[in-house]
Amino acid sequence: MPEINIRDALQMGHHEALENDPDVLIMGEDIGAYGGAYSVTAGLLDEFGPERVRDTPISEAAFVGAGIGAAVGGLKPIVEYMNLNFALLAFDQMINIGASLRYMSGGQVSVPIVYRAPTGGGIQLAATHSRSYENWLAAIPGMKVVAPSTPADALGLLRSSLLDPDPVLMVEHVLMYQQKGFVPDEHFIVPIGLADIKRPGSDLTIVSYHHAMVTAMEVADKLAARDVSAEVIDLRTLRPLDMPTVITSVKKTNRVLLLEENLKTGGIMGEIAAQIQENAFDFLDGPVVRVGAEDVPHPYNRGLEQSMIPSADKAIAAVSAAYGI
Amino acid sequence: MPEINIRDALQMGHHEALENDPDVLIMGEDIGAYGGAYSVTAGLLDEFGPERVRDTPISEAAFVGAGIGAAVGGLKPIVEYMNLNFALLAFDQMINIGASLRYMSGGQVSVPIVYRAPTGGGIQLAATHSRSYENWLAAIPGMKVVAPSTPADALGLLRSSLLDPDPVLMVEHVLMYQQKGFVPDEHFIVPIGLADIKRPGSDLTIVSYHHAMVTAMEVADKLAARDVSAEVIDLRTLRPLDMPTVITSVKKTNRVLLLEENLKTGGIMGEIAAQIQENAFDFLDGPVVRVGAEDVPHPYNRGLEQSMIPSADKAIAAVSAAYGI
Amino acid sequence: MQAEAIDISFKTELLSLYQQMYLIREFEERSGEMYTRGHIRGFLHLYSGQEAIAVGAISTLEDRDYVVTHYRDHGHALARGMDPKHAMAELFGKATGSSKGKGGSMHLFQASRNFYGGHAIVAGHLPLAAGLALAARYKNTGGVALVFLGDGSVNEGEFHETMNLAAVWNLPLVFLLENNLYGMGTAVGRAHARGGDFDMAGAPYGIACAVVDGMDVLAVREVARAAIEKTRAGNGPAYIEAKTFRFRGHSLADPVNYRSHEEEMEWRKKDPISLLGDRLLQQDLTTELELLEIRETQDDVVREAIRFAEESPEPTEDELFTDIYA
Amino acid sequence: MQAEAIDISFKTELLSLYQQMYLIREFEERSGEMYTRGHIRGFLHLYSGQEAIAVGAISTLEDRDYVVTHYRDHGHALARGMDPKHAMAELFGKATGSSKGKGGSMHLFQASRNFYGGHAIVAGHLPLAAGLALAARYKNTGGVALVFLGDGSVNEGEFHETMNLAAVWNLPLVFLLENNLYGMGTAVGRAHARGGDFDMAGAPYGIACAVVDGMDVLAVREVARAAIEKTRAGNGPAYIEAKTFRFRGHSLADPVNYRSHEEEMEWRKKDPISLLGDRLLQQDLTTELELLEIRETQDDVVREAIRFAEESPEPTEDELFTDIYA
Ligand SMILES: Cc1ncc(C[n+]2csc(CCOP(=O)(O)OP(=O)(O)O)c2C)c(N)n1
Ligand SMILES: Cc1ncc(C[n+]2csc(CCOP(=O)(O)OP(=O)(O)O)c2C)c(N)n1
Ligand SMILES: [Mg+2]
Ligand SMILES: [Mg+2]
Repeated sequence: MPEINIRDALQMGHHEALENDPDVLIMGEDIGAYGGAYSVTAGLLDEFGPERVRDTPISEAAFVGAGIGAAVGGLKPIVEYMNLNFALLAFDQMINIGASLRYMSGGQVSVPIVYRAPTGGGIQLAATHSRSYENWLAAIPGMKVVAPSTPADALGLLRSSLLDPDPVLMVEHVLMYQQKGFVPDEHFIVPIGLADIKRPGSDLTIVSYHHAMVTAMEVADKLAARDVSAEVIDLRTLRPLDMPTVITSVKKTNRVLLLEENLKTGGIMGEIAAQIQENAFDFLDGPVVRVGAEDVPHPYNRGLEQSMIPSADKAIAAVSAAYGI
Repeated sequence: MPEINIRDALQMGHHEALENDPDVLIMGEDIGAYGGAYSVTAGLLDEFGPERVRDTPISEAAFVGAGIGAAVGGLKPIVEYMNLNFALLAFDQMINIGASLRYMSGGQVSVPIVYRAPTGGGIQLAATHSRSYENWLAAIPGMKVVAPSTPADALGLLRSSLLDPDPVLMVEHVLMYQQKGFVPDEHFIVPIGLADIKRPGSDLTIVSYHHAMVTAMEVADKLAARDVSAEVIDLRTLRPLDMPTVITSVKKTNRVLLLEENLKTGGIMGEIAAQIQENAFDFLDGPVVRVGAEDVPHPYNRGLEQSMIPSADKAIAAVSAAYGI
Repeated sequence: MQAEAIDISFKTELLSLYQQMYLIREFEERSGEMYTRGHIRGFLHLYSGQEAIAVGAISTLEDRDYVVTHYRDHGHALARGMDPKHAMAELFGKATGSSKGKGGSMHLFQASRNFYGGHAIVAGHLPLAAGLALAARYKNTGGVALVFLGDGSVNEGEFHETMNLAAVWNLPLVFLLENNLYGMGTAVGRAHARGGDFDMAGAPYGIACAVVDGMDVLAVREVARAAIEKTRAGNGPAYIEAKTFRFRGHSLADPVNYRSHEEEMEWRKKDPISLLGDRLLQQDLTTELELLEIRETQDDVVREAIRFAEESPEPTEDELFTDIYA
Repeated sequence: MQAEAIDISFKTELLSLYQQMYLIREFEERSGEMYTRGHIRGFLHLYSGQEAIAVGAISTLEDRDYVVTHYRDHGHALARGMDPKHAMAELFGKATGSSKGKGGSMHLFQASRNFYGGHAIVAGHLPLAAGLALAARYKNTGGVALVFLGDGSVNEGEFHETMNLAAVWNLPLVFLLENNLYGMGTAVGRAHARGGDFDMAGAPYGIACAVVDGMDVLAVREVARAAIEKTRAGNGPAYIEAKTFRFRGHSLADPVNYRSHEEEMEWRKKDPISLLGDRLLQQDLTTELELLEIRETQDDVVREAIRFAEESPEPTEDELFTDIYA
């Protein structure tokens, strides 16, 4: 297969799912006639019809909850949010119903649903449309959360999500749909819960995910120019976290940079920093370095927004300050 | 003043606010005729009437948003949730409107609202009613979050919240309304953003808040019996965090236990652990120890729920394992 | 012969309604005692007074149909056939409970009976029911979903969103509103725009309302049967408002200071169980003795359920960590 | 003399409506260009075609009244008196913008004109408007709140909750639904139960609906005036549905594949600006020349606004951290 982008990979994953499993259906705002706000579902309505590709009213709580109910009733729904920021309106559904039914029913009820949502800042949508909430949902027992940064991971994780008997949220960064990459021709999956060492190295471990992976790779490139060899780990899954891969790397490199685009305070990297120092304290040459977005609402202005989102240079400065490299 | 409990302190704070400021009004489900699910507002409807003590329909998004609008319009609303878990239904209002209007309007709009919410597990309400979300809201720029553990702090923080020109959320642990303590006779406030050293010590810093403070004190007592002197810091405010007080203590004791009742993974103590090791790495004798609830939905069964919530013994075991004390 | 046979089966049916309602009442009242004694904790919401609704409506369902309800759920669970032992054990938080003691009173489930909760967030369960209805239609099972809700839920946005979605998607879903005149301590008229008249609640979605006396199990059954037939036939969602009253407080923690003793007494006169009993007696379909026997049998059933719950083991500690993922 | 005076003030008023509508149209169309050229980014939703609604309704308000709207907000902001320079500068993200460049197109505010947004979460702004109405009533200012919403918002729960709350609390709040037949790419009939007929949306709350031709600024003004008078007099919330059409795509990112060219052309014929212009000409209240002058003046105003925006400075970097707390 030639290089394709993340949107194409996701579109392919949806197409194949609809084709292979009659119980798969897709629901969301403007996913049908409009083709999806980011065109992930383009063309599917025409091919599979309105029973399986369902445009919904602008009623997040209702259609997300209906997706959960459909999953309980034996279907395999993929529910697309137009933006993860709108998921706030259905948090109660996702948390108190979707993620809790199995436990509260003593194991009787399965909720095999896949939620998908574009998210992230960087395209000047301002405070109401740019936040990252994936770490909140990753804090909920009963949820799984995946966040691919390449087309192959997107397709492989979508396939795994569709096979999963529990609710899985896939977050897709709005800046990454055009991100290209190779996707194997033969069938493959990417297991949920497995991080990926996207670049091996020995002097510094960089842990990141999603669009921040682009910055992480840039950091690694720039550090390489200074003869610092960085290992870059793409978490890919935020729940369950693959801490063994992270800890193994940290024990090797003794230094670590955690990089995310979510606001630094309260982001997922605080949790990961805590776990790293819990499990590898004696291996650390200095404090775990965290770099995230500035703790402000996303501003509309481009310059301001860009200075809010972490840059490679800011990350490198933080690493240098902590480890003198 | 004799010892009073937290409920009484809060009731007093509401009463005084209604009396002193005609722009104060209280809104929430069953706060009037019923007197509030935890009786905080008992008696106020009779004294101040239905314009100022407003029972609302069960419409969290609408009455929270209306509270925000009333604040924008120059009033000083106190909005009570019957339970913080129901706030999920109004997260969009709190985050995208309440906490964001000032920024998105370039400073033109103030939202001087106080939200209050009972929260926490321990009374067998199961998964849908027992979770702690205060750390999520504490991750939102534009929000302030306070969490008193004594009657004096409850009254003092309520007064500060009412003086604050920005949205403040006060969380009240359901197990603490009967908690007694002395409240000064003379007028006082407790500033938002100031932690309190509830017990001085030299060998270990314990950082906690809310109902976990009860456990923290028990830990300190038990450690004292082993000749370990623990300093217990009550955060009192979750945003803005008073890290200087925490760091100063850690630099003195070189050991730290972070104790919360929220689920450990994704709780606020991960953030605090990250900040401690960022700012006091070289002072630490070992890893920052975090103890929180087990990462499961709250079970109904009492024994299971009790074994989920962190106990003093579990915390002591974790401290011993990390520091050999 | 034919006529006689029908009469007998009709009589059996009516007595079965009586029996179910009485079972629920006894279950509830004894649960209340168990709460007072500390065997049951958390929140306990009793269904006493509203029995005719769950029993009348659920009696018209088929096995393939789905039932979803709110936290005042014991009546619906029992009417749907949950073993009172498993229900009571759940209230006690025991390993033998319907949810192994993990859900408690507000979260009863029995997947094998297509009974999907027991939901404690007001109105949060409505979309779930719509999804089940969607599954039934998508899979062409011929099944429908019946969802119970309180008058308070109507004021939540999900009610509105779900009604609209069900109408747009033409789902086989019946909304059964149990208007017991109070949402916790708030009289319906103080929380709802039209003074607690909910008959127009479906108007924006073109969903007509059938108002029914919720104390009359036969009336409820009639109306529910019509609604279910209509929706099963593919005519989209239906909506019923049953007027009723909860005899007890909102939960066992409620001192019930917000309504008058007189109002309670007025409604007690309309007790759905005596109402049906009296009617059966008047029509000579039963005898005092037969009714007494039914009641005594159900007393035994509940006594047995309590004994079962008491004697059942607590869940083992490892249960804390099971049932989170498959 | 008296009659003449009235005529003149009436004429002035009508021409002012024309001028405002034209200003908005020109502002929108030039904004679209600025977006294409990359001066404006993020999402840009144009109001072209719907001008009669904002202009007609807001023209009936007093200073003490509140206005709240959704993300398609330029028209409302301008009609409420926001300086086009500050509006355009905000679209450009400049320091001189109404929100210092922090809010952008979807989040316009002008507190000094009681214009409280500009809100980008569909229906999220409705409770805010109810709260402002509450403040007005509580403080006895005699003010009302006017809230604009799209047809899509009706399907969100907040619409329902806010209508009910406003009715229960008898708030001076006017809901003005701009039914432009599409919510993004979804035709109203596909998202709404009664095929996009919203006249019953207030029925559950006892709120009647006044349906009005949203392309006719005078009709809108008439209906809005009546609604505002009613609600100002203490009769509780009012609700208007204005039928309209957006001439452009949902946002500048929308290829508009979901509706036909014919439909667009049909609606273009009802352009609210030409409609009013033609009527004024027919009634000899103006001349082609006078209208042309108005248009040219407004062209200048917009040109000037663009120049102002272009020449304005970017916000300084410290602005990232201001305006989060007081
Ligand atoms: C979203 C939400 N808000 C508030 C509550 C607290 N609460 C539980 S039951 C209840 C009253 C509901 O009344 P109604 O719907 O009439 O049902 P009833 O109890 O009368 O059967 C309230 C306010 C809740 N569980 N969920
Ligand atoms: C809660 C929420 N869901 C979805 C969106 C994405 N979205 C923005 S505008 C829009 C369509 C709204 O249509 P309508 O209310 O008819 O207003 P119009 O754009 O036609 O003026 C959608 C789906 C959003 N902003 N907020
Ligand atoms: Mg009720
Ligand atoms: Mg529209």
